[in-house]
Amino acid sequence: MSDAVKGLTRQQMADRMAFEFRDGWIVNLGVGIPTMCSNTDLGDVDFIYHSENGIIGYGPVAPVGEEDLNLVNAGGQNVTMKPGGSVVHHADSFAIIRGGHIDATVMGAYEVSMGGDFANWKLKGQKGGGIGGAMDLAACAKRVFIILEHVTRRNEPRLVEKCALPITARGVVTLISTNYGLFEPTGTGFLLREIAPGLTVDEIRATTGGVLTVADDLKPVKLAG
Amino acid sequence: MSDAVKGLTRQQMADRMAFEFRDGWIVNLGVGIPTMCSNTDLGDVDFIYHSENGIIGYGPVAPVGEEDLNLVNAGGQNVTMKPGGSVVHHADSFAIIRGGHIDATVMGAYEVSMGGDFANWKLKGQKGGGIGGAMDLAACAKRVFIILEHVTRRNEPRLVEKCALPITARGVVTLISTNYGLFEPTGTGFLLREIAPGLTVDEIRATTGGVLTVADDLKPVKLAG
Amino acid sequence: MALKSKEVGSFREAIADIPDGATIGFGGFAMPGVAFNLIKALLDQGAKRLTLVGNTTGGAQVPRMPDMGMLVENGQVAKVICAFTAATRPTDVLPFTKYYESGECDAELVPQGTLAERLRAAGAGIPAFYTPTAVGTELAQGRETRVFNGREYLLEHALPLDYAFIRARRSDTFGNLQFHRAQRNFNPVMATAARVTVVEVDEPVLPLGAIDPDQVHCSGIFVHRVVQVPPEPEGLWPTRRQERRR
Amino acid sequence: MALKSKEVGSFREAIADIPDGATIGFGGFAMPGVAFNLIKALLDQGAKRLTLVGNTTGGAQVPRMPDMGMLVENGQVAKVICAFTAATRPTDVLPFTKYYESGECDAELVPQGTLAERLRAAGAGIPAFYTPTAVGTELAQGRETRVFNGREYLLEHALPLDYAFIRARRSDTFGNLQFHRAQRNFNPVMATAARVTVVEVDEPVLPLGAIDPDQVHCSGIFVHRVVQVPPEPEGLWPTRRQERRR
Repeated sequence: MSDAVKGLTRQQMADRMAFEFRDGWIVNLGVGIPTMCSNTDLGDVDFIYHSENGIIGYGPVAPVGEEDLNLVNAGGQNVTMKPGGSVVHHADSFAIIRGGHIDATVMGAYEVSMGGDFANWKLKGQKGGGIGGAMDLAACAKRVFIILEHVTRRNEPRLVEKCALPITARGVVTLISTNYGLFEPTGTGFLLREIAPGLTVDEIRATTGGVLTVADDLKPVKLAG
Repeated sequence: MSDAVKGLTRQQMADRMAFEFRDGWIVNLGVGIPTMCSNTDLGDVDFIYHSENGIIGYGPVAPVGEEDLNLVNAGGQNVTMKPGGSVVHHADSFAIIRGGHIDATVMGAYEVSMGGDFANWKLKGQKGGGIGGAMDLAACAKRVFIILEHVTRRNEPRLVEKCALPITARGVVTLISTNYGLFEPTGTGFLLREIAPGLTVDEIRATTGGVLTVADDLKPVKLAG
Repeated sequence: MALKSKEVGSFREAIADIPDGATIGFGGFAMPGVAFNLIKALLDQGAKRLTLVGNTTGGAQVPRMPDMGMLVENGQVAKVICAFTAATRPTDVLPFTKYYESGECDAELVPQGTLAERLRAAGAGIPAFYTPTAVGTELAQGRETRVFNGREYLLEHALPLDYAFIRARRSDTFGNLQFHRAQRNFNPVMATAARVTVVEVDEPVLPLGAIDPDQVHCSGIFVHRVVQVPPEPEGLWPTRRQERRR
Repeated sequence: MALKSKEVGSFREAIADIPDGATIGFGGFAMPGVAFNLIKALLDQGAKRLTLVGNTTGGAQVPRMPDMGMLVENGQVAKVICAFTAATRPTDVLPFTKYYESGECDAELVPQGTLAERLRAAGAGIPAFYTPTAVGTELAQGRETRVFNGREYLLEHALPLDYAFIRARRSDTFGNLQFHRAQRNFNPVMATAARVTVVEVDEPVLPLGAIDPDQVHCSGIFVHRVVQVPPEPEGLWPTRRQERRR
């Protein structure tokens, strides 16, 4: 994504999602833009990052030269531990996920539907795919937050009436942060709750699949600082 | 059981079973006479005691005054750890049992049948009972060794054609050590393999339910020392 | 940004909100790991129609310490789910037995490994699983079994808890726990199965970072309230085992 | 009476008996906990028609270290059971993909948590369990599901291994293991699922009693052979992560 892309930057998309995190939450950040949520300054809000490889309570990426090569997050980055962290094995880590102990998972996606389905593991015509922990997280986290660019490179919508790609989970998406705004899948459409600077409702409607409704109290996207 | 009882002492019954233990085995000892297997001197034979509360590699009972009050075996006795021991939680401890990682479990019983069923959790007419870990161990250990007195106080057989009491597991018993000898349930009878001093085959047959067969190479019970 | 402490000042405060009808899991096996002080507080708190989950109703050991059976005797319990409604030795009689036999308290008898696995399943998002344990026994009568690879297995369901009462050696302010030896037993498993886990700890609650992340036996994400056990006689501690009455 | 040491002198010796057709589990997630040295030895050993089980076929990271994909490229593999037959980023292409697409190697794609739980089930004597993961997706098509408490779940089966290749920080002579941080991942779970667990360890093998029983992450009862990893360049160690090719 270049700076020429409309609306929010990737960091702003991540920031907006991070503002949803509440005190005491256990949060799982997926690979890519979701990782950038950890850069957001949330002041006194207290939460724990969980990584599906069993790291509970990890902190920022380690400075170059100070990496612990046996400490990585889900994306394989050499992170650090925060005080109060702990480590479990993979079966226990996914017991945490499947058991409903994750308050929010933040993931990327290719597509999200009005019904809250989303697709992020398999491209069109591909044999197999890359599931990783996405299906477990999607099916079991209390909240599934999706961050994605609003349109494809061909300017086609990623918020769609129905997913064309094989889905990761059905009816689970709670909230969507795109470079155009903040959306909620309602089952019968997408509710635009916050709009990015420089965008208009008409422009968003034209680039959104299915039905777009607009919140009565539509606001500008909450930005950092 | 008083010294007036025929044949082997309780310790000798336990000793005989312990002589079956082989190098490298993981062994679980039940409450009562089976616990006495840990008193048997097995020379260079190397094995690990597992207790269902998650203690792997425990050793003898702690001397009075030196007990660790948070270290007990399945019977609640304050035992010690041997070097190389480890501790797991209850679900992992029974994963070890159910997963077939226990080479031999030694248990007491009220009755054992020719088919290798046995009963040890519920008395006649009792509501409920005391199962503990017995059903898991019985169903899943590689070998189920039963130690019991050959007859009841009323001189009725405990080795029976078919169990009258509710069973703990079906068809699992490998070997039986009683004060009269060493027996193997064969499906169609009990094979007497070793006979206790002072007993005769006829005497044993008269106090054994179902069919008693005698090993071609019938030996005296192997004793310690 | 520092994680808030979960330390609570008293046992009474830590369990004040338990409502009538709650399902409570009790960790511990013999003396080690039993939350004696929380059980004692629950006897005073008085919640009724409770369902209790634990290894045994207790009462076979001397001296007798607070156990599930005392809650039964106190008229607070509708049902017990456990591996022993009677003692291992037929010559021992558990205090619970007469309440069970008279119908004053219901019970569900579960093999110990199945009990542990049902609790684990509840915490791990597994609604049901198959086990070889109890197949062919009275406990399997009328229940669903299924053959996998030529062997018969019994279907068992997750056992979720509203509360878990457990005891640990140490905790940090986030509730990361360490157990000493046999103190571990059901405790970390109960914690994962419960909506609210209340822990009594032997040692003063530690600051964040005092416990090596590699050596945490139960993550603080499963722990909600922590109370330090005061020294005797105010606090209750495991005692030396005395010869059992025969 | 002292337990015999499980230490083995070389990687080659530790895996010499692996037959054609074996099912082998590979611990590790990204760099940490991968048994690079055992994989390298298996490339030399040459066993064929293997079934490999692990998180990913590998090859997306730079520099590339020994991974399951290399065994595929070496013509040793019939099937891979994993959570990634393709990379997370569509712009990365895993070396495995072309073998899979051409039909030279089969694959079974399993969600990561289901993979971990199937391995745990194998070690824990659970033949099958139900999980909410993958319900309603392509992976559940034509498969058995069941509703518990109003929610639909998918039936999944245990995944037993013949061998597990894992890496740990330290071991005693009995094979009691400790892992450092993210090195743990699948490793202790794989060990429970395997008939034979082979471990490469970072540090010299310790005498019995050197590891606190409370701090053992994987009991030696699950471990069969232990080999110490020599220093570089003879031994392979996790390396600093370089920017991935885009």
